[in-house]
Amino acid sequence: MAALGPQAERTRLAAAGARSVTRAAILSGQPLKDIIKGRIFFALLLLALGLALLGLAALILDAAIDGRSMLSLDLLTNSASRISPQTAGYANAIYGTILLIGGVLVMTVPIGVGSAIYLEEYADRTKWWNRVVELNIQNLAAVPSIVYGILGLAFIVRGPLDLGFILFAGSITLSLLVLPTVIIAAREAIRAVPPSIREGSFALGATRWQTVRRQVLPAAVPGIATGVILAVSRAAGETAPLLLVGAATFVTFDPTVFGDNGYTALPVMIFNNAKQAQPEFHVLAAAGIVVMLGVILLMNSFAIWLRNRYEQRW
Amino acid sequence: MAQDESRAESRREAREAAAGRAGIAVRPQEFQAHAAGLREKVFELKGVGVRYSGVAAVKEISLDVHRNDITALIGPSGCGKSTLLRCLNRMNDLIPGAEVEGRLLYHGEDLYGPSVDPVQVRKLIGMVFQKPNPFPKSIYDNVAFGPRILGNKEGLDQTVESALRSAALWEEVKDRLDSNAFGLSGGQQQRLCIARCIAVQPDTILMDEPCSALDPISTGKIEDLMIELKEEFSIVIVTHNMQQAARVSDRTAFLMVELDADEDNRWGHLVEYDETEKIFTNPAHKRTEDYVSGKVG
Amino acid sequence: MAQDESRAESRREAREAAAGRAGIAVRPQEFQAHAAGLREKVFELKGVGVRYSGVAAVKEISLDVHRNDITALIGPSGCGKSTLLRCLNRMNDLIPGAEVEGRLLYHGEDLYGPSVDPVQVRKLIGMVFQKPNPFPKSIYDNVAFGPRILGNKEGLDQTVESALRSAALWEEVKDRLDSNAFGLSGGQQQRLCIARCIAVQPDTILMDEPCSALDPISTGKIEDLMIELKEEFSIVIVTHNMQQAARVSDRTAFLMVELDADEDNRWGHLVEYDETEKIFTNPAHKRTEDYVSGKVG
Amino acid sequence: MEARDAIGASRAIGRGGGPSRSLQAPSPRYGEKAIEAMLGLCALLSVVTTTAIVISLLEPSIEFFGQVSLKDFLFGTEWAPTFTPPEFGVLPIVLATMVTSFWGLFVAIPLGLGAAIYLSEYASPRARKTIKPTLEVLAGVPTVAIGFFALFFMRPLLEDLLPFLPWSGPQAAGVAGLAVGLMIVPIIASLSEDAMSAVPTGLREAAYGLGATKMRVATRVVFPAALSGIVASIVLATSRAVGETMIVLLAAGASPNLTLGFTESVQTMTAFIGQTATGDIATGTVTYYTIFAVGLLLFLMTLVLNMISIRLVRRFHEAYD
Amino acid sequence: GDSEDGGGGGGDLSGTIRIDGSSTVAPLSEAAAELFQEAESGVKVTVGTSGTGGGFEKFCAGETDISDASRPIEEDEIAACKSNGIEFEEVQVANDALSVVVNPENPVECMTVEQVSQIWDRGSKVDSWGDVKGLEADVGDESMALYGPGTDSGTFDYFTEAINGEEGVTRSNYNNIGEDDNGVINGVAGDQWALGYVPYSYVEESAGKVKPLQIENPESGECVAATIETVQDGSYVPLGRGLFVYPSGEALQKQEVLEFLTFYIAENDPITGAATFVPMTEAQKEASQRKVDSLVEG
Ligand SMILES: Nc1ncnc2c1ncn2[C@@H]1O[C@H](COP(=O)(O)OP(=O)(O)OP(=O)(O)O)[C@@H](O)[C@H]1O
Ligand SMILES: Nc1ncnc2c1ncn2[C@@H]1O[C@H](COP(=O)(O)OP(=O)(O)OP(=O)(O)O)[C@@H](O)[C@H]1O
Ligand SMILES: [Mg+2]
Ligand SMILES: [Mg+2]
Repeated sequence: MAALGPQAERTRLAAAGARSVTRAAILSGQPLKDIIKGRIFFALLLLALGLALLGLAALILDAAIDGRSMLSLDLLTNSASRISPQTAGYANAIYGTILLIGGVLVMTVPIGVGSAIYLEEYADRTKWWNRVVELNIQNLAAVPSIVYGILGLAFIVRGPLDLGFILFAGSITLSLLVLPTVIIAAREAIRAVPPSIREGSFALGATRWQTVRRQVLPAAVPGIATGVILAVSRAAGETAPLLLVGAATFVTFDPTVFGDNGYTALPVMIFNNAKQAQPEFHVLAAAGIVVMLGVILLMNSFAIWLRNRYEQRW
Repeated sequence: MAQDESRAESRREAREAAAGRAGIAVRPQEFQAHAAGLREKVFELKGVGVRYSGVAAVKEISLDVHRNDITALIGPSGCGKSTLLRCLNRMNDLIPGAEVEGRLLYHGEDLYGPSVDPVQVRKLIGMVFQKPNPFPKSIYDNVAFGPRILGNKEGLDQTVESALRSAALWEEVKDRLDSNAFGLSGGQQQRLCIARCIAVQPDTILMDEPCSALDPISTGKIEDLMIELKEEFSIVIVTHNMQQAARVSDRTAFLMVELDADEDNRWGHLVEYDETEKIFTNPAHKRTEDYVSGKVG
Repeated sequence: MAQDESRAESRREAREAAAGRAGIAVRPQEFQAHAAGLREKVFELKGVGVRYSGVAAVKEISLDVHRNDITALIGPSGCGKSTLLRCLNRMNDLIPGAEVEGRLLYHGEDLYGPSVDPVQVRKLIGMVFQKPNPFPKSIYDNVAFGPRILGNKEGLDQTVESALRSAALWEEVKDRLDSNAFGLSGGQQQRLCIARCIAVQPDTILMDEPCSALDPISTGKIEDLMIELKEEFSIVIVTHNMQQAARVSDRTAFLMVELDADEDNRWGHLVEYDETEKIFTNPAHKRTEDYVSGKVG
Repeated sequence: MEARDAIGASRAIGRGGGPSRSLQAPSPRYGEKAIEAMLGLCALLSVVTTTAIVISLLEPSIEFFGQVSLKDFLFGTEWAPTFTPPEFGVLPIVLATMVTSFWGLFVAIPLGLGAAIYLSEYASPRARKTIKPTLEVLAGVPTVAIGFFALFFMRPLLEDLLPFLPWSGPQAAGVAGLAVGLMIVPIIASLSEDAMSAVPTGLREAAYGLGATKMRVATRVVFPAALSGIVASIVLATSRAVGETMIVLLAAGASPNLTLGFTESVQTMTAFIGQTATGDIATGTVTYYTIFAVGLLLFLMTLVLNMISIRLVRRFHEAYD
Repeated sequence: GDSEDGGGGGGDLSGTIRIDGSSTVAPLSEAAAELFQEAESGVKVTVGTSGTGGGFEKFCAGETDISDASRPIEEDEIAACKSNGIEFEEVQVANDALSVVVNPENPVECMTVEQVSQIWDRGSKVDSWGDVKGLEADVGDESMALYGPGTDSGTFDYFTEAINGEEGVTRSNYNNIGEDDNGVINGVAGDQWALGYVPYSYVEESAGKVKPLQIENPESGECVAATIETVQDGSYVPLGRGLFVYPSGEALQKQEVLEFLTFYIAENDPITGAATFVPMTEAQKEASQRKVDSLVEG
């Protein structure tokens, strides 16, 4: 050490100085204020999330507790009953909801995906009409469901289509209601397919439709399916527009799609039961909510499973 | 190497067989005379320019691409190499707002003529991209995609096998043709993309920085492959790697960014186009020399 | 140049003032003796390795980075240059599943020691990324971001100006400090990112392929800037451009991908680390020579 | 030369199908055009829907405004279309809609954004993968269920928690609003999370690289950069809140009071429509047409909201790309 | 099992019967439908609740067979039916009563129509018990919260007409409960000094949560509580009323509809019992059956 010249000595000193500064700096940690702020912020975030989840949990629990005395399989197999609400069930309403939703699927999937494909793959965005269509879809997604009910009443049940108060009219109304959501979700799924896949296909001499049909769509299916299920589960829970397009409340047989002898749906029945004077019906309504939540949860879980199972990571 | 040669040989034989009639002589290697004037031209570009939404990206490019050559496009980032390459098989048609000007002949025919069908063009002129972009399907389906959409469903297995052999990938994947292409390494994926391209039997292959995402070993394999493939196809390759251009290409075009006086507009233009050796050892322009010697860029 | 020197001078003075206590001698330029053994070390890496979700990306890297040097990391794509660089300011902490092993000393202090705060580390060790990543804010706010979060709100205008001057950007933007940073060209954006980094007065700057997205003119400007900045900072730069490494760096580390027997695993390791001139003219290893001469990669 | 021609021929035959180097399309591809037309028609259906909505609202509304002046409708402060004599001042129900939406947003914005920031910046990928869909389930809960939950669970709970408020009656604008908030939390959380996740990692890294803490990165970099998406999510949630029927019908009541009170019973626009359209009102009366006039106003309100949001999103967006 | 009374269908009928209209009457029609279907499993009966107005709209368009109504059909609706050639008859199917309810803790037991009207009339200034003139019990001057059902309901129309003299005439500043009449019960149950009005059945089912007030009969001057007897014998005035269904002449040509209505009238006691309404008297039943028969004859 002693052999070191003065220059080297100065270098060593400087290094030691820098080191001590650094040491202090990296060990000192952040100012306490920052740490506290960060902790509080994090706690608030957790609180926000927790409250939101708590709301969901409370909702489910509340319904389950209120309806617990009626929670049994009978709920799924028995018909509505005015005489003995204790043994009443939602069989026909569930069946009606299934038919309604089936109709929604049959209509929204091709039309929604078709629209999404058109907008994403074909439409030239420099053309004003395509922009109008896009804008229009965004607007429709925000239109209140009750307004769709009015539309359904004026245009589908009566007016131009004049279908009458049949289940199919309800299906169409709900389809129109969720179509914008389905289109938006499908567009997102299609957009998530990287352009390189399209380029690869075009470069092999595939036409546009071949590219869409063989590459883009298969890759977008999980995303589309998820979007569709989430949209459809919203349709399944809608009450207000169905009231307007004439879902009857007391039906003791399984409805048909085109039959003009009335139909009902699960949320409509729940609503109706809850309004009754007799407390037995209130229990029935709570039990119905549990059934409804079960259906929604099932559909959502399926969507999530689909997403996690088939999601393509690019 | 001996093995490679015999592989190439067998491939050539396969082609001869496919040619169908024995009377046609398949051109032996030796005839690839380098007398430029006489050589068959695949592309002739005359004052080609491209605009994106009205803004010029490249301007006034004139050059000829010869058959069974590897032609390299080099130049700094943003000089329009990819843009130019994508004109050659009308991939630019897919970009809204892209316009091509000038004349671009393909085997003497105007590639942008009114009766030309871009889909047909892309069948003849294949393309390999910078990032390997296999389809999210099995290896087999990736290669079979092209033949299938062309409606050539007969002898598909054979087509797939010979395409994979040509791309020097067969040995590595023959036991797992049904597994997903995403399970392959980057280099394998890129060779798969080349196989996919070969399977539609194009006339010309365009490659846009095919090795830039790959490790040196994969890169080496693909370079070897290119040299093999040029017996059969004409190849245009974009690369940012000058060593690569020097290693594989026959002719090299050097593009550069031009700025106008107030630096508001910039576009790519062709500085020099010549035999690769000339470009790298004795370029005609100072800017080329600066670039290839690493002084800029 | 005289102007530049005086600018550098004044900056140095500012730092000396900032050093706070007069007792610490700030090393003058002349002392940058190249006697490696004696030079002050900024980083000392001893058998550093990184794993992503258990899979090794780089292994067993040992090297020393010296003060006021530009140290270049070169190597083929995927060899772990970025990974290694991101260890140096604990950016890897942000990637879930990333683990660092080995010893990594910064000014003699264990950078991964239990009481070290990564946030604090990143204040001292700035970083510039491959793609210019200005915030979607005004030019001024971009540069002021760092000082603001550090709570240094006094003399902000001055800090911003001097940072922009240091990044050789002041003249170009002084009239539009309030306009959005996205309106700048790529090269200007990258210099803005450098200015933003300088504004927090780091000790060391890490740069990950800072020019790969830029045109040659912008690249030239940033290279000049780096050489200027090294008077004040230590710089570690990753580049895929060997010419760039040769032009700007003092020392160069060459990393390479290693494959295990069955090609299933690959990781980066350090082949050679030496003075830049040595690496490029007379490397000790064959693989380095192949790489720098363009035989592979 | 001969040799070359021969090769050309060989390739032509080798390729098998059609004339070899022809650049013309082998067929006119009518199928492609037909498909494009069909897809275009699908997209057009949405325009038809809008037109139908406008017509079905406009026709009876014109009838309505033949009997009630636009001025009385828009600026009247008393809403009693079923009373004798009737009053058609729409302000009370518009205000009620705003009040319930306000309370909805009051809970949903902090909860939704908090959850979104947590999910995008703090949660591990695995946590995000389970929590986000769970939240989305909340978006699918039938609103009837939420309505009853508000009426029978939240209302008593809130009275216990906030006994100093002037509670009266089972229905309260504020409670209904909070329940609406519960419904729209997932919309804000999920869409804002999408927007924040879409912020390029580069920006985050830049901020971390400058020594920013996680909170600063979230609040100073990610949040502002995702603002357009966040605003969009909030506006969509607002139109859902404005358009929500069952919750307010059950939990806010049907008293068209012109009030801002938290505990007061109010009637919103949707509640009016939902109730009156299924009530005992004879069709063809002015009262009946009122439903459509209110529907039209509601439609226009959500339309304006949405247009504003699209504007905002576009403005912000231009700055980032 | 009561099919012998209903005309001896013996379960061999088939077809569908569509009923729609008032949600007040719906429970009755539902109970009738359910009991009828037990006997005639081949017949599908559906009951909708589009409201009286909505029900008549469909009915007069020929879309339903029977319309439930909690108020008599209006001129416009009659005209609509006429123009579509729909013949109909008003058939009473039950008695109903409205109850004015207060909290069980409230000492008041009886009110006069004038007092109720004082509280509920248009522009009423009553907002505490002290404002109500002539109450027999001393209730001090506690402030009075008011609850009433949705203004689109038959209950509202009936109450305002009976108490304030004209349909729709009422004060407007009260808690309008809207869709669910249980809201009135819960509101009054939760506030010692609240007052509201609801259909009788909601009081019946409320299990003592609220107390129905007696109403002083304007003629006899006696306080009358709402019971089956008082409603049936007409002493619970003016808040007793009949509930009606409107069958169409065309529908009555169908055997199953005729059988159903006959069943509805004959089995009135169990039906009204299930729906907690007041059953018809024998005389009322006969009158109803006569109307049905006359419509069948045309
Ligand atoms: N789709 C596009 N729309 C608008 N401008 C574009 C588009 N594609 C490229 N450009 C512009 O055209 C110019 C040339 O781009 P191009 O991608 O062809 O460069 P390049 O030489 O391939 O660069 P690199 O080496 O980075 O790939 C650039 O200025 C680029 O910004
Ligand atoms: N976040 C990550 N998770 C998992 N693996 C990663 C991650 N980032 C990098 N890797 C892997 O680590 C290895 C080294 O990657 P790195 O980005 O450091 O290479 P590089 O030398 O910077 O390459 P390039 O020149 O392409 O930037 C690669 O195999 C890469 O796939
Ligand atoms: Mg490119
Ligand atoms: Mg890297």
